[in-house]
Amino acid sequence: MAGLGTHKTVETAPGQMTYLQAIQSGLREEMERDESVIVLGEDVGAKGGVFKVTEGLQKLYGETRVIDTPLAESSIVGVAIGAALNGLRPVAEIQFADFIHPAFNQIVSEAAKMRYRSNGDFNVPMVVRAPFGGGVHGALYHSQSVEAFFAHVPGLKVVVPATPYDAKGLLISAIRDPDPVLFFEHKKAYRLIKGDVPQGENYAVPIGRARIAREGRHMSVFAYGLMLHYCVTAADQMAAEDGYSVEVIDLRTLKPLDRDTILASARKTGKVLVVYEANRTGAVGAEVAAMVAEEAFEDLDGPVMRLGGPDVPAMPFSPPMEDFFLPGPARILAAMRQLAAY
Amino acid sequence: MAGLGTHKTVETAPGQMTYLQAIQSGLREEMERDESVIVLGEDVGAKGGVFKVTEGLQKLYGETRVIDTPLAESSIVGVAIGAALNGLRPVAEIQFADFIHPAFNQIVSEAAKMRYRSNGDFNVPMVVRAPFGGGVHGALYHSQSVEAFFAHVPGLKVVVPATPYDAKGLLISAIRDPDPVLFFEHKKAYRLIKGDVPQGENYAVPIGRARIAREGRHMSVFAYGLMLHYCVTAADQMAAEDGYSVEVIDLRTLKPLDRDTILASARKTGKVLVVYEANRTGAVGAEVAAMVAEEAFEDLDGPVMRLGGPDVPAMPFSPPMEDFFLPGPARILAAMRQLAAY
Amino acid sequence: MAKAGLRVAGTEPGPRPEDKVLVEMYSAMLLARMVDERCWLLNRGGQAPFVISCQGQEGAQVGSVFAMDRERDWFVPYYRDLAVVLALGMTPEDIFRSTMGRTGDPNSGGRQMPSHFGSRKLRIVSQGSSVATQCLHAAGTALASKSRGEPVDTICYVGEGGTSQGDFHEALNFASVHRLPLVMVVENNSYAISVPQDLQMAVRDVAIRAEGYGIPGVVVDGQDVLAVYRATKEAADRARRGDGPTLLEAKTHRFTSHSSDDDQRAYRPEGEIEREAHEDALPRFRDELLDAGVLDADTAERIKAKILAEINTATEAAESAPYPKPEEALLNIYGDDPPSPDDLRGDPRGLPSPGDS
Amino acid sequence: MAKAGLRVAGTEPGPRPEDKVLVEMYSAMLLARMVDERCWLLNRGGQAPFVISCQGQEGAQVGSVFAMDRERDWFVPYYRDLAVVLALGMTPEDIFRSTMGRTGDPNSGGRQMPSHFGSRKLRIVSQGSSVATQCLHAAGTALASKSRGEPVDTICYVGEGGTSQGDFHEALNFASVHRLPLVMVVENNSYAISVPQDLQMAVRDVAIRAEGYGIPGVVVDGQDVLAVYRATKEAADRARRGDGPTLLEAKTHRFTSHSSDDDQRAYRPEGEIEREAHEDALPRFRDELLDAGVLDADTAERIKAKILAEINTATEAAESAPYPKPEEALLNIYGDDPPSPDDLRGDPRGLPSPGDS
Ligand SMILES: Cc1ncc(C[n+]2csc(CCOP(=O)(O)OP(=O)(O)O)c2C)c(N)n1
Ligand SMILES: Cc1ncc(C[n+]2csc(CCOP(=O)(O)OP(=O)(O)O)c2C)c(N)n1
Ligand SMILES: [Mg+2]
Ligand SMILES: [Mg+2]
Repeated sequence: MAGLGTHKTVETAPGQMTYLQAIQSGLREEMERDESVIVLGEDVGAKGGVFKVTEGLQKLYGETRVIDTPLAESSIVGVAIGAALNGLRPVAEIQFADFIHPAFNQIVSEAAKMRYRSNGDFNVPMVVRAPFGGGVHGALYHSQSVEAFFAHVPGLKVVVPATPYDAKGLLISAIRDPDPVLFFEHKKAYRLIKGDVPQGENYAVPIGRARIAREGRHMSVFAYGLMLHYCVTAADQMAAEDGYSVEVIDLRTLKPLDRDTILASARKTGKVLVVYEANRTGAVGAEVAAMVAEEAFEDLDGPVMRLGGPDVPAMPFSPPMEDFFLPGPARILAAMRQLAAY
Repeated sequence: MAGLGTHKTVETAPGQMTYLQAIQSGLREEMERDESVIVLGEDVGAKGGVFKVTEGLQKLYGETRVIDTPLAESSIVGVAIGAALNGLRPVAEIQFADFIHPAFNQIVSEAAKMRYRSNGDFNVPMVVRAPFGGGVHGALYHSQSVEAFFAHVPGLKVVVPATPYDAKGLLISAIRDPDPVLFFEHKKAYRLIKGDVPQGENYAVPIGRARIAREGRHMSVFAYGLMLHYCVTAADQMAAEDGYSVEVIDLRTLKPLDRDTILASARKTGKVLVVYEANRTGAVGAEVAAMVAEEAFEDLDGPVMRLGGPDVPAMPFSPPMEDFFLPGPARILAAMRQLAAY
Repeated sequence: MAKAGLRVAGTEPGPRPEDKVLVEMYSAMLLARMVDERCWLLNRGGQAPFVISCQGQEGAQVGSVFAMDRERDWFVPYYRDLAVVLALGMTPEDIFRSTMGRTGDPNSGGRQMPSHFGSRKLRIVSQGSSVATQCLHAAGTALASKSRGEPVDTICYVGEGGTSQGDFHEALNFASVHRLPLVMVVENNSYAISVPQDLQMAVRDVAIRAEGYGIPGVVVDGQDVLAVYRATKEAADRARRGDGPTLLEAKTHRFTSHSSDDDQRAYRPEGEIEREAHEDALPRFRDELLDAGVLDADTAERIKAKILAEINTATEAAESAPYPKPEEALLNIYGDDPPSPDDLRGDPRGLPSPGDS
Repeated sequence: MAKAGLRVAGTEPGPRPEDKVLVEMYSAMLLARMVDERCWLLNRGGQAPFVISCQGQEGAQVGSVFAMDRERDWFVPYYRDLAVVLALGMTPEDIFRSTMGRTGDPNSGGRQMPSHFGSRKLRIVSQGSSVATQCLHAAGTALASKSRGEPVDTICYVGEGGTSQGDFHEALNFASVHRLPLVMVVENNSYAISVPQDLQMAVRDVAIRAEGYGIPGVVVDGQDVLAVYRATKEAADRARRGDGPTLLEAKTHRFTSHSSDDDQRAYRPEGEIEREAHEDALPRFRDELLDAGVLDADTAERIKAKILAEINTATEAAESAPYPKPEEALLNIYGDDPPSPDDLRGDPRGLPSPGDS
């Protein structure tokens, strides 16, 4: 998979980091700051992870804190849960989000319900990191967007950063969070997306707050991950070519959703488009649309539109079919224009 | 759990069956008709299942066709997939829907994607049956509604019958279906719900079609499973007390949703309420609401309302908390009145 | 370092608790039996919708838990382990409150079904219902103890049916690769609800799987309390020394149906229940102590009377305890700024709460 | 009936294929090696974004597949098993079309990454990427064959890393309880991407786990083609007789990095790669056949030349094959009335399709 797992050195301007570097620095700083933070997963040690996110950590913190696990996701998460119950703050890596499913029972039945079922006696301060998303020729099992499965589960938090700044700040918040957080990193963003990150500064971005990525007046577009960038591109073009002002909201946290920010923007513009890469039906975008249709109905002056990945099992390998699956700026622009014309 | 797993003999009028009896008769008839149909799961043989759904089948069809499996859901589904690839039509039982998660990877990564990934060369004619839903003092792990996880997955079909007639007819369709079907049976309905089922007649109810359970003019209410019955009760009361005409639609199939029936009813009444027992956020009800808000927007004259289970990890054991969780007729009626008053 | 492979334990001599402790162990077993019997009464009386029993397995449970450091070690029991949690300090009243879903249930505040044990104070990891998931949590608590260099073990309990789950395998594999201080106890009562052992596995002794993980496997007569004590002590000491996990299989019996929802007469072979009833660890241990002069008939009687009185008081206290309030269902979902009821209700505009279904 | 427990196989004499077949086996190994090498060329040339290799493991693959009934049995390979599928009848052109995501890829029509094999015609069960899930499918195909009383085996392949998954355990347990006609082959190349065997399991021979399921476990030198053939034949015959599954571990080597996305020099110990290179089943088998007079140098040369010519033609044909059309992404989701593109598009109102990202 071109760029998938291969380590290219990337140029970044001073003060800038790639999305990948930002995650690395957040992880390193938290391990430095708090020795109860450990990292475990497949190939995270000697190899530094297939995407090199954990590169160098084992040298720095040893094999007790950076553990190459056996090839078994249920054990990665299940052991992390037990370790979290006994004083550690595990950051578990699932090599690809597509392979989180063997751990589904441990995440959904155990981690998510531990605090509730023990009436607050136990909690699970654990982060599960996983690269998700397509556009890297990863085919059916290295391209999936699985966030909707977890955003339905009370007791979990689900975070998807789009920018390097948020990637670092949200990871730091996730590690300090007293409850299980699923942290999905867009694998195409790792080296593609660069941005300002205050050097040598340890900062936290709060979980549960969306961000206005681009102010606008006539339409609200909600997105996250790689799609957020495509939406901004399309919005700029819409402004330039149609003189139409689109507000783009980076959801950042999918569980819990930032209801106030979402509804405020929807009420302000009256037109809503939700863009995502996951299979269209039953995704998080459906919840955003339903929330708007229920609570901002009075202010809507157009149908609540969704542009998602098609309802096919997953993103195919062959380039034409992969492109067919993945929404891109032109297609997003077309959707914006269609809604604007309403 | 009162009634959970305990076998009460139930009175039914001639021509009537309980929901449970209807499932039993559909299963038996298909096993009789097609010897490639097998049943496998925990306690399905000698004991006849904890709810007695498979009672007597092992005596009739032997241990080769009715298999008591080891206690491992991933193997129940994974073995069923392999058997389906090699000419059998397995009906796998998951003892409680809450325990389907260890098999999540086999269902979502394997069964759902087999036809697609092999470009149509292989398919998986398998049914996974599981009792779901609350109200039987089953507490956190014997009350869950998990349908949303699977309704998001292309390649799967998800069926939830509400009536004995549909339970039998839809199970027969599911067993004959060339693709994997998740068949969720409401455990509180097993002995509570009775209805007409043509004696000794083998009939199929098509997957993918909703049913108008109660005609109405002023509001559309979408539901499935046990909630369907509560909605009809509330709708009757609404008619009697408020002279207000509510249409109640039994969705019956959650994947694929019956878009035509849903949109037709929404356009007709202009007011939509979706009622379900699953955790409110990110459930199938969100998809129904989003679909309506996107495709029937012009005809709406009120917000698209949802009444779901609260976003707490699962249904508690203690009766007051269990009642708090489960929507009931009075609460549904209140929601209808609130929407009607809009 | 420990030798991998299967051994049958119990016959050889070994450490034996002092007399005082032996009597404590007997009392713990009797207490568990009598509390369990009371739960069935509550069930028949309609005050408890569900009961799942420890009866028949008290010997394996008490013998193993007394071999651990009850002040420091971590305990990961499953729903059968009433005798384990009582031996660790849960009270009959705790159990009855939980059985009737009343306030003050220390396990779950009335949220979980009975016998889903948990207590941070007692280092008993909270259990859900999903069989065998706890095996991985136990590897995790052991990993944390080891990473801090503490001389603390974790002991985990699972049924022989639970050994079929992938999580059981993954737990033993992870624990053995990292030589974790873990004692994995399989309470083999030869049934998983109705499924007999020969449909659960193709081996007679599941402990033989230890060899596949390069760790010691031990089979012990679970009805022989002291044999279980010795075998567990040996495994616990080995773990504390840093020599890694042990798979310990205790052969035991399930005297009751799987639960109050099951009727085992439907699937148990003719005469088996009666045969097994003769292998009850409770009278067997009592007679051992009487023969050894560690216990005399009067003391035995006094112990029983004292327990009965305690159980009666506890039952009344629990019966008169209130149910949790409906809205308590909204608490303890997240730790930080708990979401307001309004966020959590099925409907955000504050419909009347249910209670009518 | 078969004895459970571990055995080291290969040294003892046993059935040996006739000369003609031996040459076929050698050709199959050479074909796999040369097709694999060509895939790497395509990768470097930018025509193939991803390659994952069989190099080093051809002996274990060809030795085992030739011991099966290639006309009747079921085959459940994983992504390393290029030599298995070529031996079963896939062609170099099939492989190259799949490697470049072109139409006519028989495995997935260009949907899956290369080396995700599948063919109903050849009874090769379609593979996804999720490691070890196939072990359960193999138990399922074996169950179906047995339930119809057919004399048909299933052979399943998995890496030693895959043995850590719960599904591996559940598959062996299910297959042993039901005495299914299954041969479970572990290709142990001692690495799972970068993770060495000692971090994957605490045992030297994973085949030792067989005893924990009451089935035979066999360790064989995977670089010794005929030893693999004999060990597999014995297991296959046993399965066909109704005596149940066998766990067969073939010790082998991974000559390349895990895949084209990996660089094993980062984690392999000094000199290990070079040492392993001397244990190549391909020249070893060729020399055996030369010594035995089964093969002569000229024939060997002719075979090689013939394969090279075939590979060149196949490469050209595949390179000139078109990509699938974008809309083909919408086909083969369900069998009955395939949903219309309109239902399936990201947006139901038929926006322009993407292709711009
Ligand atoms: C994952 C999962 N599957 C199924 C069940 C239903 N169930 C509860 S207990 C049980 C049998 C357990 O048998 P065993 O492990 O031998 O323990 P025992 O009850 O005999 O002590 C089953 C099947 C469950 N709780 N969890
Ligand atoms: C469930 C799952 N987890 C992780 C991965 C990523 N992955 C692909 S191959 C591999 C290593 C497999 O090692 P092994 O089983 O020994 O087979 P080998 O590649 O050595 O032949 C990993 C971790 C995956 N494909 N599936
Ligand atoms: Mg048991
Ligand atoms: Mg390997």
